[in-house]
Amino acid sequence: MTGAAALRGQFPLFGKVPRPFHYLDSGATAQIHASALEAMQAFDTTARANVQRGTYPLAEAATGAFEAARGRVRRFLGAGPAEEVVFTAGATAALNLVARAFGETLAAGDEVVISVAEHHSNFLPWLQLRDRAGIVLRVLPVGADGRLDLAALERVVTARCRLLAVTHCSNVTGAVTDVEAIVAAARAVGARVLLDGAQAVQHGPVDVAALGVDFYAFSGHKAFGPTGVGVLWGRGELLAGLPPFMTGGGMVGEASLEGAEWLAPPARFEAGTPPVAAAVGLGAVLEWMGGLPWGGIRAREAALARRLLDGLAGFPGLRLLGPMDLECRAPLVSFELAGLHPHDIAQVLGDRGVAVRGGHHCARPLLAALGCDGATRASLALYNDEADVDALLEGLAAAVRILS
Amino acid sequence: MTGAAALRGQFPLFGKVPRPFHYLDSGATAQIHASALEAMQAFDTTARANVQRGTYPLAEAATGAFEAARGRVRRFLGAGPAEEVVFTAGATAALNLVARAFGETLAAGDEVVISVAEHHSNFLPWLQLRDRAGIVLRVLPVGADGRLDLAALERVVTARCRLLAVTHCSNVTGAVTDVEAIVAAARAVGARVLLDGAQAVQHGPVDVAALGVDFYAFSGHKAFGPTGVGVLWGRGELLAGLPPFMTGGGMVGEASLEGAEWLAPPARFEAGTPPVAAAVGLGAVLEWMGGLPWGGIRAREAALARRLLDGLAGFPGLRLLGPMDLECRAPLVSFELAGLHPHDIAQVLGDRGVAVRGGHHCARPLLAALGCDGATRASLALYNDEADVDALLEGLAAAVRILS
Amino acid sequence: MSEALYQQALKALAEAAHGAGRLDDADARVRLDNPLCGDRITVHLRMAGGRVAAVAHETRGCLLCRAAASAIGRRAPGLTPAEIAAAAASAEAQMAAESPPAPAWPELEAFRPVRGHPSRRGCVSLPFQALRQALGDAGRRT
Amino acid sequence: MSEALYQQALKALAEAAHGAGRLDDADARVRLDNPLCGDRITVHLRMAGGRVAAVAHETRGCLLCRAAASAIGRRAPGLTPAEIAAAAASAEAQMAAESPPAPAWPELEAFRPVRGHPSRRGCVSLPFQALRQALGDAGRRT
Ligand SMILES: Cc1ncc(COP(=O)(O)O)c(C=O)c1O
Ligand SMILES: Cc1ncc(COP(=O)(O)O)c(C=O)c1O
Repeated sequence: MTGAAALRGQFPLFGKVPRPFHYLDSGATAQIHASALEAMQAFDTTARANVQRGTYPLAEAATGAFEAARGRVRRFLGAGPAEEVVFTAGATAALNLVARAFGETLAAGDEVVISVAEHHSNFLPWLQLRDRAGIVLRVLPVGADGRLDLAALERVVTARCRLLAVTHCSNVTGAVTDVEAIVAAARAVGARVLLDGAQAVQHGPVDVAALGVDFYAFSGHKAFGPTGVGVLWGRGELLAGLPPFMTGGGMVGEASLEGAEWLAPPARFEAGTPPVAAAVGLGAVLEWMGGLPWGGIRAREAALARRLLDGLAGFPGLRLLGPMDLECRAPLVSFELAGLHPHDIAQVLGDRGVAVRGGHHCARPLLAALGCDGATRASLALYNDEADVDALLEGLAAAVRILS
Repeated sequence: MTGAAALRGQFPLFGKVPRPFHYLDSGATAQIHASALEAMQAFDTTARANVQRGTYPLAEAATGAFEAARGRVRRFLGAGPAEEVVFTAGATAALNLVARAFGETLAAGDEVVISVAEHHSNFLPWLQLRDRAGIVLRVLPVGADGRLDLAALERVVTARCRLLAVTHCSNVTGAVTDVEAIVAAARAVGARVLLDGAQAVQHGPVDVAALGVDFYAFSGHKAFGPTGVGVLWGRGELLAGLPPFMTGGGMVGEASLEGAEWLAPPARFEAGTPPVAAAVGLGAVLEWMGGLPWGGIRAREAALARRLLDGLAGFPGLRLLGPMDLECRAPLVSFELAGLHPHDIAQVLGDRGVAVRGGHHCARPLLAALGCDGATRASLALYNDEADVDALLEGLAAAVRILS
Repeated sequence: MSEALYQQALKALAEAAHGAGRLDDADARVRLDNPLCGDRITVHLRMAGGRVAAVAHETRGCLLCRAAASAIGRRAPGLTPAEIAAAAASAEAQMAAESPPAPAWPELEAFRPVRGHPSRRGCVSLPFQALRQALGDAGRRT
Repeated sequence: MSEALYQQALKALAEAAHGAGRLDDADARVRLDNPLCGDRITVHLRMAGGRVAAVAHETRGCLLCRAAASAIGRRAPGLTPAEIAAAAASAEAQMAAESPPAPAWPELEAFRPVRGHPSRRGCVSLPFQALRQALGDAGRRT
């Protein structure tokens, strides 16, 4: 029972919102799976207590649920020890954590490489670091189809490079990064690799060991899980060498005016009471995802993306962003339509029950590089089907009529 | 229907966990009220979408729910415009935000005053700032009863003081801060005041305008709301003058390698997708709290605290921490019992269904100042009653028997 | 629903683009962004005798934003700052009230259907905000 | 339940505080904190011929922690690092397994009821961790 309809039935929202409803905005926030809702509800009503230090049975249950969630994230990521999994408030918080904590280990003149395709959440923290600490920020360009220009790696990655921080998958073009090439370039100069996985995780489990990266960041809400939780995974020996980012309760041993002894990871990076219920919800949904037949789901997602790309190509004046080869793109399609503003398009579609997003998608440098003022984006997930794609195409025809 | 039993009935967990169950650890995490659970469930199943930029009806509903929650927090705090309310991941995140953002406006030699009674979450961020930026950290001492030594204000608050960051209520002694004296001392030298309200909000709505402070921080999970969300309130003109803390999507206008234009608050301080569902849940529960008869509830809480203090006083070798005057203490009682370790006490109590916490309560400087290695803490909330207090006292007698 | 929002009057107003362009001899120039969608307007303003002498705008935006800018281009010249403020308030009222009072300018009626779409109000407000800021700047200069 | 955990044998072991104190001529000294509860132990170790010659400990902790330290004070002298490692593993097994193998030291049986209380395992482990770290340090020195 893993067709789109059966899967959709496991997402309570689809049974509750007025129809027609074609949700094509999972790249912004995916809908939440029942397993996450149930796990959070169960936690909050049978095991809720602070996870730090309690010895009574409820507190042991809470700590147990929280640490079990950590183990589930570990499995989803194909990571080593669960201690390498840090719960954060989201992908943005995870990326800021690396920029601050790893950033503190850099000296002026050290270099960080990002790509022009980064989401603002993996761009601005490095810009801040550049302006604060005097590191050099180098930017890998993209080709006309939005894919990272790997030929430029040689030029951009120098001996002073300490980190390559790039997206696993672009939220605008859907282009999937050739991680092997990135890792090879990094290893050649002894640099580390951070992948922003925010757009990758909703398309199946990840294998950080096989990818060979050093840090991996993502958000729960884009992986069919709760808002308010995210993950930073990092190699144990690397995390152990980083200073904390935020400080507070739960991440320190001795603490006095003379100084503080930071605890080992992951506690060192989880100051304050963590988003416990959301972490438990995320653990549940990742466990569910781990049991899905991803080969079939990915093939179905790709077929839908093909249908969408083909349908869009028929619109006069329409420009498709991103690579046309579905081998190297996630099922996410952004486009420009001459003379029509993305917000007006999204409005007309929204009024017809088709949820898409228009704008710059928090990726202004990329839009500038592609010479695009703003784009309309449809992002597909495992619960979408042909009817969703067709509704979008019909709605777009209507938008052309209504708006011109 | 606002007796303890009727109120308890509105907290689903009490109907589900095995009895006997006497929850006396609300200072660590309060139980969650049905209104928060229902609001989150409703959001996640009927209004879930990203709150940034969407124009389709679901996205409008999501943004509407999120901003309505902001308005509810505003009302709970007696604050001015809703734009002064920043959603964070928790109190710790809110305090780190101020330490970093306000911290960036300070120069070496500028002074920040904290008290020795601070929770690590309002201590370590300032210690970090001191070590990073060369500010001078001055510490207001406490008297033997744990109350801030206001007589020392004159000495500690100098002309170089830029901020007093103190707790509204201690999580160890329950001592409630004389905010008027703090604000007066700050105003005299043109300094700002930050209150850590983490332990205050579960005892009723706050009035930041009447308090006269500049920043106020608290966590949802200690106010009968969800984990994973907190609030920083700040005066509009102050927030407008601060740089961002974290950066990423949703908090920037133009963004390129040349630089970035930060949005106005609150967006400037809410990088990335916020904890939307949790914020909505928090809004619901604060609205519910706003309708409760706090005069009566506070009197009941104080009477219970009195009963607890009196009962504990009868134990040989027991040392009570904190002020004995219930006018200036929250219903939260920590104690030491000669020869018995707090964790063993908490264990025996926990096994008998009485949930208390033992240890240093993330307040090592305070415990050191009070000459205390560790304490057992019972913290009361509106759902507690005499039976809870009596169970604690009986359990403590048993602990003495079992452990000696 | 979309048909109501994107009625002929609105589209025609946007297409007309009254006042599109620049003023080389402006007393004030204000650039405003709608950060949520990246729309951007630059308003150029010249005053004379306490009234708008000339207004021009460079607008990159959706139909709603362009229509509002166009309405301004058509109606603002000759008005006092108080009259502009009243028109801006009237535009807001068209978008907010169930049965709003008659609009200050006939063009503003085209914004009534925005009421069902709170996320789009900012598109209409942006040109008015820019104009009012320009009026303020020009006022401070004289 | 608590009565089972805090049985007489455990309390007596903690009270006995075998090995409490310091060694002035230690080959290695290791201080470990249990950050979650603030408990702290300092283990002092002297080796001779690849075996523990003497061990002492300063312990601030709960009954479980003190009992574990006391067991070490009583049993560790004369043992090899491998035997200590086996005892540490045996202590963990007592706390983890439903029907654990016979303990390496008779005292370790007192830790069986900890099984129901995962949050307390660290209290028992702390002294063993400190001792093993001290063995490591002493080993590196020779
Ligand atoms: C590629 C990418 N990175 C990072 C983020 C930030 O994620 P969040 O907003 O959940 O922190 C997003 C989501 O908008 C994204 O698409
Ligand atoms: C006084 C005080 N401040 C700050 C905090 C930190 O709150 P949180 O852990 O929810 O971030 C706490 C809670 O432990 C507290 O009691």
